Amino acid sequence: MNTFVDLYSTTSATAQLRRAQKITEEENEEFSDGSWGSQAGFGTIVKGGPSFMVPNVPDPTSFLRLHTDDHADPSCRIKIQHGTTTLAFRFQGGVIVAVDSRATAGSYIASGTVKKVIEINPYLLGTMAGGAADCQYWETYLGMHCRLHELRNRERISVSAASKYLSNLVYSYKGMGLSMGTMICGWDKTGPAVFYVDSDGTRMKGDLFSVGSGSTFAYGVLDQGYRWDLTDEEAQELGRRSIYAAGHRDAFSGNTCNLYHVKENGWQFVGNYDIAKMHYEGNGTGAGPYGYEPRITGEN
Amino acid sequence: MNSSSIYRPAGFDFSNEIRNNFLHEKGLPLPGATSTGTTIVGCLFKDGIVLGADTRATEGPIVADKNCEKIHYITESIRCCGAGTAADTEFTTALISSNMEMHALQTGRKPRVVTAMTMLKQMLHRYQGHIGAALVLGGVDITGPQLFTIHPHGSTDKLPYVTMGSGSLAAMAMFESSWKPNMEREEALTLVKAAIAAGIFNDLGSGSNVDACIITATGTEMLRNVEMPNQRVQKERDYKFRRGTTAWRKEDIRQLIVQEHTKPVGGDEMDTS
Amino acid sequence: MPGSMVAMTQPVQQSFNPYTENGGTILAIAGSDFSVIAGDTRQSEGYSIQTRYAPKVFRLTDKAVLAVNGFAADGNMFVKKVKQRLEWYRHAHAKDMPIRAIARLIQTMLYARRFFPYYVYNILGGIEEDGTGAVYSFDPVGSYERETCRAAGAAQSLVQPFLDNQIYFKNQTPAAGTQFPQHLPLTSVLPLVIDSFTSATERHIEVGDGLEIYVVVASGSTSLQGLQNLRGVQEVTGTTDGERVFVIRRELKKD
Amino acid sequence: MARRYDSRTTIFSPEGRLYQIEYAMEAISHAGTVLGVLATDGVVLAAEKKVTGKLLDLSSAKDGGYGGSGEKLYLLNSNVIGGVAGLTADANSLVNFARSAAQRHLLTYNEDIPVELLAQRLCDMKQGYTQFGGLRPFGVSLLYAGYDPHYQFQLYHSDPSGNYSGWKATCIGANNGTAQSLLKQEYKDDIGVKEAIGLVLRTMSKTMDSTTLGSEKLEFAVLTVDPETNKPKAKIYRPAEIDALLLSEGLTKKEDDAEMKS
Amino acid sequence: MSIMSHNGGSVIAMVGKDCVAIASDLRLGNEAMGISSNFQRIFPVSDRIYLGLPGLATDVATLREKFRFRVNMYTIKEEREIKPETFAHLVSSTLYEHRFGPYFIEPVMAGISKTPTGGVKPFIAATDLIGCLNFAKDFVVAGTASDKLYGVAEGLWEPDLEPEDLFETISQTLLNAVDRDAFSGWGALVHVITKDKVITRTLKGRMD
Amino acid sequence: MENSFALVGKGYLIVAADTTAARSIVKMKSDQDKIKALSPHLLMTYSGEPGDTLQFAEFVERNIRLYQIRNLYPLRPSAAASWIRRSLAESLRSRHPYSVNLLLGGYDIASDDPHLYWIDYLGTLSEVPFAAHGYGAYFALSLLDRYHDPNATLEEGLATLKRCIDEVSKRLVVSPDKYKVKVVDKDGIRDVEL
Repeated sequence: MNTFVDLYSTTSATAQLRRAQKITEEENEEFSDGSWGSQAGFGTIVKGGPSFMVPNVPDPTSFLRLHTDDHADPSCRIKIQHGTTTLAFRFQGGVIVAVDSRATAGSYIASGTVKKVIEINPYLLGTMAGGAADCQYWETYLGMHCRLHELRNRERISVSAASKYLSNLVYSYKGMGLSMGTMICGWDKTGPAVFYVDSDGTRMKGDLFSVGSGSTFAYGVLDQGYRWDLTDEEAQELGRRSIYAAGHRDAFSGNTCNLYHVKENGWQFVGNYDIAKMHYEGNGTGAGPYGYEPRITGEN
Repeated sequence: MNSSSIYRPAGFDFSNEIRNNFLHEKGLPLPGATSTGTTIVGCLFKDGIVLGADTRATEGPIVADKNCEKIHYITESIRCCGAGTAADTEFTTALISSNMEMHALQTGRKPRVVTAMTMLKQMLHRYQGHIGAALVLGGVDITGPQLFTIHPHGSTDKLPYVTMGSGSLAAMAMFESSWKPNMEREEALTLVKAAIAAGIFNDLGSGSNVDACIITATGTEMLRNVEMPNQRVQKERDYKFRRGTTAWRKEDIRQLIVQEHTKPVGGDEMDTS
Repeated sequence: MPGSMVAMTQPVQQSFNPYTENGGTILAIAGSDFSVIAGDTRQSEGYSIQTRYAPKVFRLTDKAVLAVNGFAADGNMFVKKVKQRLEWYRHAHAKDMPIRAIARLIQTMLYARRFFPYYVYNILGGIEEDGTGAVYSFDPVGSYERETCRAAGAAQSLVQPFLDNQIYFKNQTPAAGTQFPQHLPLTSVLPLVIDSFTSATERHIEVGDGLEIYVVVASGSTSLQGLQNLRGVQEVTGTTDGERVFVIRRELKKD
Repeated sequence: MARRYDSRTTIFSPEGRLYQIEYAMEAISHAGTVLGVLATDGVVLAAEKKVTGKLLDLSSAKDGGYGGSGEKLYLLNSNVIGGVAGLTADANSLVNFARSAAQRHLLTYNEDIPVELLAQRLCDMKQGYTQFGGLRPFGVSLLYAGYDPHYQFQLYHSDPSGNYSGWKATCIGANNGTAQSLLKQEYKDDIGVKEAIGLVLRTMSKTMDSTTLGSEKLEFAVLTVDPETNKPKAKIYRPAEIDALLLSEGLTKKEDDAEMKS
Repeated sequence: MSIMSHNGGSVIAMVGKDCVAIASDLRLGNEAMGISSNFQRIFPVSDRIYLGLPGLATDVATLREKFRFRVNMYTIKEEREIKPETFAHLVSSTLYEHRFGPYFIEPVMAGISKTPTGGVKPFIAATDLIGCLNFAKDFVVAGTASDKLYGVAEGLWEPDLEPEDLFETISQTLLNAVDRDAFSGWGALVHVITKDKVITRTLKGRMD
Repeated sequence: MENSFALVGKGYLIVAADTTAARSIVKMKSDQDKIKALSPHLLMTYSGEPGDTLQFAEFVERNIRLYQIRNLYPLRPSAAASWIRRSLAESLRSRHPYSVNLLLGGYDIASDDPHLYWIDYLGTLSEVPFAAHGYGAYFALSLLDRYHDPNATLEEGLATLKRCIDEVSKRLVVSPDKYKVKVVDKDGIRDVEL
């Protein structure tokens, strides 16, 4: 009876997963040829996509939620790291991408050195908010496909197409518990572009986005300073300062800011800035500290 | 202002309970208290009673106190080991100790162990297990050596050898294999020490040192830290910092020795910082 | 109607719980040309000790050591599978998989179980192809990062801030005109590792019994000196040329 | 005739007087003098002790407590010093009440009680004892020397009826008439603490029954504001400090007294 | 999210040679959002006793006022300063009164008392939220970063530290522990209490 | 979605609150004044559970007024804040706790400076240079960290406030459109149009 219902139900989670896996095509993890470590470089790609093992329970999604969701139940065992501030905006000089570097599990700061900008290829950047593994894995996977696109079509993939590909990938797992909120940033024939993609399936083109628990704080500073005709320095400063603002006020964001600038000839890593240092000393150009108290007391 | 006076009536104050339930309904889980995972034991021997306890207090998986005292004073010849919620064992035994003293003064006699046992079980029963104290009560009175266990709901047992707490099974294994009637004092002490050690090493909720207490008709001997099998080894290096390592922004030094000695009272004394 | 049929035929499963927590703690520290990977050997469940000696740190190759912590059954299975994949790689390529490749392999293996995760926290330590010490840390579903030092497991929150202070010199101002070293020598790292574990044993009930410290040293490293004379050291290198792996065993408190 | 209206405080006499209160005030006028002077930067209080005797054990007052001998001058709160004249036992009760009232204010408002409010609290209570049946009025007058941010330094006086009033300089207890007229002559509006101390001591020396002025007869206190913390600083002098002060003011006791003591 | 971490905050106290130190962070949060970076949670009880109150901020204020009231009443009635040991029991019994509706505070106290011989005796203690006293000889901790503090303090603490060395040790312990805790931080304050003075320093900590 | 902001400047204090009275999905009123003048130099914004807000604000207003009548001078801002905090903390222990968030700002005549207190429904009190309640706080606090200056003139202070209001209008899903703004300084309280 069970299987009968599953077979014809359009909403059961297993059925959904089955459909998702049809897109990427099923493959036995253990004994695929790719597992031997050599498939002339093709690995799992030849077969279309990765596969996932699913627990043999009626509702794998709630199973997963039961064991991994630390918002509902702080005592659950598998703590998936949350909390972040990421932002990206377009301006006349390209795209600025700025992120913090904190990962928290409950109240514990699991890491202060997370790379939340994923360098998909020399022309594309993806940011990381939500499940760290989801972003890392799928954006790496996206990078692979961007390269395949280049090889097949003899031209770079557009930001729009790359983001659409990612969106389709994660949308096929909708409701399964993936958690991802990312900005795909790059420069293509149309100029600088920023796309917001998340695990709900949303995909939006825009000028300015911020994602993560600290995004509201970042918006507060970002909106006030944003103009299309910012100079490169002003834009970088704005990105840095917005991440600082979020790192300061939001408990789940902080540690350092990683700043990238996407220009016509690809992205460029601008620098890594300690938020504590920015609080007391600012950006180091003598423009004054970012922190409220050091700023008003003139203390260094 | 009643609630603020230092001379308020005795007993529990439930004023926060409504508030805490309100907060709980808002979805905030309420925190736990320090508990003593604990191994506590008591055993009868020829001349009296030996009580034993480990000295670890835990808050979840963290050791909150490495050398706490779990053998509480009731009267000179009655002592009580406590397991469970640490504050409850502490305050329950203190209250009964005080009542026993009053009882002794009123009757003019040395109080009996059963009296303490009855007081404890009545009190714990009244609170229906909400006072989380699991106790081993032992002592010597006019009727001879007496040994009881009292459970959090108020039930009691009278046995020649008893164990309680998370390490009770480990400790009981020692008693079951080695206890015999009419042991000598040293024999009994060794057995109690072995039972506590079994709890310390095999139960994660128990640890550190062994406390023991020997009560006979002639007197009570409290053997605090009679065995210390878990002293920390010497660290590999020292961790003293160079002075000036920590950066600070402001300093304020309050001299306590001043020429004119004024003692501000009342006032906003706690405000200075 | 199909809904009600499901309800009838399908008993509501309250919770299928194939996981448990087995305590213990692991840590790894990378030096300039060595890497130290350590774990205690206690395996517990609730308040009982299942065994006083259950290794959590495993030699994968001569340049890679993997420490696993969390649910012991998952951990053991996972290590077995990683070793299998490395073996296959050796057969196909006639060489050991480089550590950065092992790291990516572990990611994909963990992520393949995204919807039925291994409840394991992995730390991979070893020597990179360029001869530098490396530490990779993973979450249960495969996000990973290369770091200099990392603690995981039951006492991670006790040990990690201590290492932040002693390895990264966090919150310390150097004396005027001096600088803190980028990498500590092995002789400084080992005492820190031992003290981390004795401290964690003092305050965390699930840590104790024994300590296993694996040291992976790049070929020709000066760190080798002094290592051989250490108490309780044993060499477990598999090949004769290249990196060397040592294990140091110490006792921890057993209460 | 008057007798019929004496026994109950709540009953007026045909002349419209409350005899018990008047008797209470009479009792106070025999008590040791308490004198207070308000200066621009502080308030000074001094009091005459009546009870002296070689056998009285004052050892606890020497270095315990808040200074002084704990007989006439009390710290009511960190910003108020009280001086009492009248029945010591009644005074103790009032002092306790004042201290509790001040602490209650601190608890509720997280600030030191304003001086006038403290005087009011006490007067509310004192008045109650003049109206309700079966009660006897407190046989105590008080001087309150205090500081609060509303009116800075203040000096109040309250009597058994529950009246209170603010003063620049005043005196209660024995010889208060003499003292008040002396103060009236010598008080200047811009007087500083230094001068006020001199004025208080001089006035005391003239009004006190005994010819000598020394720590065994005198209690002394000054309330100022600490320039550093900007918080009120109440200082009740210890016996040795009083003697030192008298010496520096040139008002010390005669040589032969000192010799006798040594 | 536990109610104990609603506002965040941590306190630690350590014993040195003839001195004690007590330190806390300065963050007041509303869950993840920081509200104030100057929230005092350590209060002087007398010249030589300091009390730290980590936990729910409303109870910090309520208990602070309550303890100030009770200590002042004690001082007035007894005409002497309260001893650290006595104060610890005052704290303990006040909290236990609320056994079945506790204040969400885990107090930490530090002080020194004079011995009859004229020497000084360092004293530290902590209680859980229902008043179970813990008289440690080395250090006590409480708050959202308590497990981190336990780990670092266990590693760094050494016996018989002079006041200036104790300052370094307690500061390093606190700063590194709160840097790994999302709900503590935003600056820190240290009091070192010695025989003749109290040194209070505001640390330059991370502000994120 | 109620929002309130306040900031301290040189010798003045600005308080702003939205003017929407909402019930379920309906906007009942759009010119509700949610700032109470408690004394000649004391302002309080209140937001939270409808009903509780007004009841509590009036309770506070009457009690502060009573104190002033009894003692001739009004409570200082710090004392008023402590009293209000205590009232909230005690109400939390009753069967029907007030669920009200407050910003209390006043000009202290005795010490000649403005003070601002952030108070939440639990009875948490903190003195701050600027504050906000409601979802708007998530945007405004970082903005104020960046732009607030305690030595700014009133005009500059109002400009900073305007930035907050604009930002919240821009980003918050359901954002109020109108705000009541009041200023208190040594001369007392007055309304200001932005």
